Amino acid sequence: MQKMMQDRARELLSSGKVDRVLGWIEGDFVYDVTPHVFRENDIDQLIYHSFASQNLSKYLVGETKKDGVIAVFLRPCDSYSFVQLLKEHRFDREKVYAIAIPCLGKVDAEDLRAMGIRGITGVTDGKERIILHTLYGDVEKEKSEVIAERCRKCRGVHAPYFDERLGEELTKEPLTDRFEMVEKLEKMTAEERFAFWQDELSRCIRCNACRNVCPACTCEKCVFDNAASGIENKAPASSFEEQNFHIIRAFHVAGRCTDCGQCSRVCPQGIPLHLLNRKFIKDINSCYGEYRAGADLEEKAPLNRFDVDDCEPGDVVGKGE
Amino acid sequence: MEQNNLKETLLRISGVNPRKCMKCGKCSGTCPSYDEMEYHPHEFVSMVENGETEKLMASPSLYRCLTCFACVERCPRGVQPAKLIEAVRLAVIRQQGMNHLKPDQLPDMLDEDMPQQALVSAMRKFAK
Amino acid sequence: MVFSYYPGCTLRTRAKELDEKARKCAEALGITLEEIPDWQCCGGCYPVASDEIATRLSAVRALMAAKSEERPLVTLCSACHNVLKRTRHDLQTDETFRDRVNRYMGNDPVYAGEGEVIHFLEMLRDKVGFDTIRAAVKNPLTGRRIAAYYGCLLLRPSGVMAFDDPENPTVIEDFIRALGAESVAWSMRNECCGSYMALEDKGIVERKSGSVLANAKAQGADTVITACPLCLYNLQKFGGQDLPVVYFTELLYEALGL
Amino acid sequence: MQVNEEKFEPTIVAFCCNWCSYAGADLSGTNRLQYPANVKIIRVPCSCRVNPMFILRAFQRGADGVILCGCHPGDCHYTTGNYFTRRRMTLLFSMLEFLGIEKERTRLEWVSAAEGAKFAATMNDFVATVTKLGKNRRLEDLRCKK
Amino acid sequence: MQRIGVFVCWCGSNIAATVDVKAVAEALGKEPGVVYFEDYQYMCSEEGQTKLQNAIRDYKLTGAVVCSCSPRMHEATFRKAAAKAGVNSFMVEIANIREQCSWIHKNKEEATEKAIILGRAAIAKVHLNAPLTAGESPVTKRALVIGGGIAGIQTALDIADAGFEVDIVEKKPTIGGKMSQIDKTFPTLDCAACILTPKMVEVAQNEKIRIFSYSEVDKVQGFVGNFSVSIRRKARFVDEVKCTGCGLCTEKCPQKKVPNEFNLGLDQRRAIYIPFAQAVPKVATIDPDYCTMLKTGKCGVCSKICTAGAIDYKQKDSFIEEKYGAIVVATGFNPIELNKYDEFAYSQSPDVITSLEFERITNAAGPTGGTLLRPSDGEHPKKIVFVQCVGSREDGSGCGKTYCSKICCMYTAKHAMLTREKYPDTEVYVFYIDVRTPGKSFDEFYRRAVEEYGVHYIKGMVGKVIPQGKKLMVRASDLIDRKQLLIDADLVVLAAAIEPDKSARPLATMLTASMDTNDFFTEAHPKLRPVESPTAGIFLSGCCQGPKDIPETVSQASACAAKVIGLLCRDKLTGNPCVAHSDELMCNGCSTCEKVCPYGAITYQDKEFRMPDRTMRTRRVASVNPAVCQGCGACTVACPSGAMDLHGFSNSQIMAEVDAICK
Repeated sequence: MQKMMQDRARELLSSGKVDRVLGWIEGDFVYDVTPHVFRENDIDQLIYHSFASQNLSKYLVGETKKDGVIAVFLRPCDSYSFVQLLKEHRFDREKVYAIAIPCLGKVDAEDLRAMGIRGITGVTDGKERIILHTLYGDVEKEKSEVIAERCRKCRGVHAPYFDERLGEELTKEPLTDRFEMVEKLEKMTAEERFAFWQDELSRCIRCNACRNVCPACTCEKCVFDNAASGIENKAPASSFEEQNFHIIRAFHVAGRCTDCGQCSRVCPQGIPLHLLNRKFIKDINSCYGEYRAGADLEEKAPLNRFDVDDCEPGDVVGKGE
Repeated sequence: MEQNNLKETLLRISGVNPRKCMKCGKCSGTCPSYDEMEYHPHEFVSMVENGETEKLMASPSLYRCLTCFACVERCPRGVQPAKLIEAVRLAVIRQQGMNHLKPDQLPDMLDEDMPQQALVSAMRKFAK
Repeated sequence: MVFSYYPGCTLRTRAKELDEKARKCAEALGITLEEIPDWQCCGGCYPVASDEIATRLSAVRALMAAKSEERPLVTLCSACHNVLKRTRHDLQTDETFRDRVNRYMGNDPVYAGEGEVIHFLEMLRDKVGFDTIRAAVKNPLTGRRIAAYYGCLLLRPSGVMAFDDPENPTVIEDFIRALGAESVAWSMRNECCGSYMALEDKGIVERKSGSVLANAKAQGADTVITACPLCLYNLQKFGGQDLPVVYFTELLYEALGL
Repeated sequence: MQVNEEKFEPTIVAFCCNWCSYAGADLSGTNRLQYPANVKIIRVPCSCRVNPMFILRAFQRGADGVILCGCHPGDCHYTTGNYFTRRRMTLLFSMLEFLGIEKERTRLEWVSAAEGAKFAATMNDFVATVTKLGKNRRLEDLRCKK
Repeated sequence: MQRIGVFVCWCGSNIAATVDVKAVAEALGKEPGVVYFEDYQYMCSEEGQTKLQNAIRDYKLTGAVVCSCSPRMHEATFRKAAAKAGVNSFMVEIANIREQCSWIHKNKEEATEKAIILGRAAIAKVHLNAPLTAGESPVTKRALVIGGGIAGIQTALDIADAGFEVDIVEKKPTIGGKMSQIDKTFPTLDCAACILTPKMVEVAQNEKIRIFSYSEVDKVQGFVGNFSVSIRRKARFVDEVKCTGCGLCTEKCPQKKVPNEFNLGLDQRRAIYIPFAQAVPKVATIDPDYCTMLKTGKCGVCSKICTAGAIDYKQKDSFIEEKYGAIVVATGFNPIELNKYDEFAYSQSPDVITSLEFERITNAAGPTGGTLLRPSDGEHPKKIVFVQCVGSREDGSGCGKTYCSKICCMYTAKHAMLTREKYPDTEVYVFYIDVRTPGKSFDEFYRRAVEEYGVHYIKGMVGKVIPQGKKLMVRASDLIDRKQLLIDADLVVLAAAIEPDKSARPLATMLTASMDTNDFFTEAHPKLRPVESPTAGIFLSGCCQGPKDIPETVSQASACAAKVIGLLCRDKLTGNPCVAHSDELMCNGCSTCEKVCPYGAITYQDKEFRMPDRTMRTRRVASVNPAVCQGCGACTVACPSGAMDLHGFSNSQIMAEVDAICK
């Protein structure tokens, strides 16, 4: 796959069809992958394996401000963000060449470490299995055992939108119910829920990693950085302050969040921020019908439309208990 | 039973709100039993509302309603007079010894062609 | 097609023609009517007071029996039909009634009026189709002028019965035309015949049935058909007209050439 | 805990739309219909002007309950504003509950300009409900101290 | 830092009895930025306003807080006074300490404390207030009237008389509306055609008025003073200019079996037709549903005999784009369908008719030439029963209307009276629930029907109509005599409820004008602004707003015209300055705000921006048209970046109020 992508990228660059290629590059370690803009000279370094976790869509917001056309590789789940951004006019479609690629399932080094797999030097991706080469020898695993939580609950069956496809389209069924944890929380008492979130959110150090990685958080200037907004708040004044930030952030991306799970992936404190987004998704689905952000360019987002006989807040709030 | 309580019970078990009535008289205009009755469907509604239930309970009109539901169907305000008449009738026959039809009266009323349905319905309407 | 069937007590005794002919016609139309086991009398007349629970239980049992077969429950007698449909409706919409019934009967799981109740006529209209019947007619009743008598129980209350337009129904008229006869337009077809008054005040019944049949006669009917044994009895006995009144199934039986 | 408090007076913030609910509040005044002084009204042009940020801010600053009143669905002065409000608040209130903030502390009510009595009754009920819940203790210690 | 003055009003004893006004003034005087405070008996009085103005001058105030009655009462008063003294109106805020404080609380201590908090919130807001000035927009001096009935005609004539251009859009081939179908008008009994047709001619001849008949409004854009409307002119297959209205084609067309809608289907017309003799414009129209030529390509009779060469089978719908300053809705009413009222046997007997059908039967230009004859057999009815309130005043759960249709009592009295006058041997019964005749000479009219003409008015309702032989047996109650009646009538006339025309609902959506649950347009204020829609620039004329008789419709139509003229007279419109605005530097251009704006006030444009690194960049940003924006604020919450804010109710202002209350 990686080879196929390199070849195609080279072709596109040399033909002049695109000027740059957005892909992934390895750092010092195999699992230390970052997004990178390639040109003809460094295209050999383009990699694609299970550690290439980042959703590249968001980088288009910045990249398309430059001249020339950029090619981008999109897994199915990433392409939902791509469509959502396109729908919000966040980048110039003319300047992007979208290449759909199949997903290998994303693996986080943190998770592997927790399983006792250390010293990783390389990785070989199979369809169902994965071989991790380590300083202590190879470890072979079922993919489903090691992939990230967000991938275990993947709904990305096929890309909704692209210019061309590389590799075969995979057909994947969602593996488990993604609302399991939300439901579990809903069943708790208010006290327990509060304790849960106080415990989680009080760890927030306001590093803004969640905001930076989120493909829906692309505001020119975040409302929390804006003195005129009346809620400017750059550092955590208190843990409730954090709740405020995270609730507002979740509210701002409600109906726009593609449930890519990047927010939780990058959180250095391991706060399960995606649960906030999933709570909104769950409520939206149950109140206003199934909706998937980024599945369609035209459909109005649930918060931008209404039905005259929508439910009242009282009909929904309190259902969990 | 005290008047007010009785009225409340009648309204509760019938589910009728007599205040919805605008006194158009369509129920009585359509009632097939009108000429057989002393008090007519619209009067049941206003008399219950006015607390004149005793007069109604003593009236043979109670046993002249055919439960044909024409008044219910055609009422422009959704008042359902037939349900109120039934409620008043129940208030009477539920009292000790107040059955309107008694089993020993029956043999004289029957003929051999009469369907069970008539007998069963009448007993259900007029006796407890 | 197989349906559950609730005959009702009158059809077992005084209204045998209604029942027997219906079964035979159904058979001829490729329908099996499976009588539900151990049914009891529906009570004949629906108790409308909200606190009447016990009097509605036999209907609940019939509904539950049909539900366990997972087939629509077909009725033939207008009265049974009225009672069953209304019981079902109240189970579905009246929470207090539903709770009390289920507690009384010790139901687990709770029965909330699931399952379909249809009248034989609705079965002909919606499940068989009048076109099929028209095709099955061997002995068209050409030239006959038939008046459809609905009475009260099939139509009212319309919100619950959802049988047809309560003031301008067409199902029996369509049925008559499917048999090749002419349907008479008359508007006393949904007025009361006098009902259970037959027991204690025959005078009322004479006046009511009399005006019904007078209207049918004046509008040129040669036969009146009905689905209700009590209507049939009242009209025949007290209608005071030289006008035959028969069950609709008898007419169907004749037209199908059985 | 709450038993010890002699008389707990909750702080209630009420957002009222200018066209219906604020006028309804005025009407309950004109008719001298009483409701507790705990309720302080903030006038907004339409219920759809109320940003979730305002509600969070109120809780953050010490409010014990927040109520939002708008025109009845279908009667919005701006035709559709309250429909958006309804969706937003449905999601927000559900989220607050998800975070452990009792659902009784938030409320959305439709009060028309003619419903002075409903306004007063709603406020009486809301204040009673929040009083019963007690101080918004959950957030007290975490509140941003100014 | 603002220099704020605080003014606490006693409102006589209305406030002062429950709130310690002196304590409030003193407490607020200690708030930061407050440089002056005062309390006074009646702030709204001449004297009170002068106090405000003097303080502004003497203490160089930049803003003021008046603690008084509801801003809905006197906000405008104080703002105007402040402006006269040189402080921008929008620097004045009101703390409502009467309706929302002194009037609802009994405990003086509590009320005083609350008044102080409300005052603080207002002060906090004023600190963040900025002077606002309203934007201006030009006015297109032309009006559009939608609907060509008597309401539309009267409005159009009055506007044109004031010297403005008016276009009438009428979906039928002719203007005239329901009034053209009516025979006589109550209470004077002059013939409808005699008073209507001259007005129709006047419309046709007025140089300021254009009639687009057989046309519909297709699209509406823009805002008060600046609407642009697309009008669909349906193909009538006849050249309007060439057609002389001679009517030869309507006599020779071989397709004769078309139900004549003008006579409510009581007779038939041809496939090419002119609805009635006095039609305006008097131009033939081909009915494409029935024309043999259009359906099969074979016939062409009308084309052959038309000497003017006006027939054009190839005609297509065309569109006209026009600009208007004001739009008048005059879409009128229809009687409801009676198919759900078959206890009255409407669909079972041709002799059960609606009142409008009765009008046609008694109209000299109608299907019977004005002789009262039964539809079934053409005989004179000797006994007529009128039934009132059919479908009106119902509880709303069924198919009926909850409202009173208002006109039925009077027209039924008219029908009854005219019948008795022309045919004294005919017995007339009117069944009523109430007789409602408020109106000049109306009750006298109804009493005349009873006293002079001997119409039998019976309090009660008809329960069932039974066609039997040639008779209609009417079973009804007589509540006064406690009797059930059975009347052997020859004709039954049903006073069907009236409802707004079906075209009104989609039109309201196009106009963003609000409607009630019955599909009547809502007024900007039910008493004080009854002929305006809440949407600026949209005006209401006639039954589209509620049931009305002709005199009332004409008065409303003229009132509506006056409002339109008042608007068109102005060269510029001043808007509401409390509108949304977008901070272009923060705007993402994501289009979310546009999707929730009910007025289409937000558009997007690509703009060049100078970046911190001195490069130029083009970005898509939102811009709000202040003349269109009504200031609801829906967009401000939809905007994730907070770029969209609302003047006068900004995020920071509202949060300052929240802070002041929760402190």
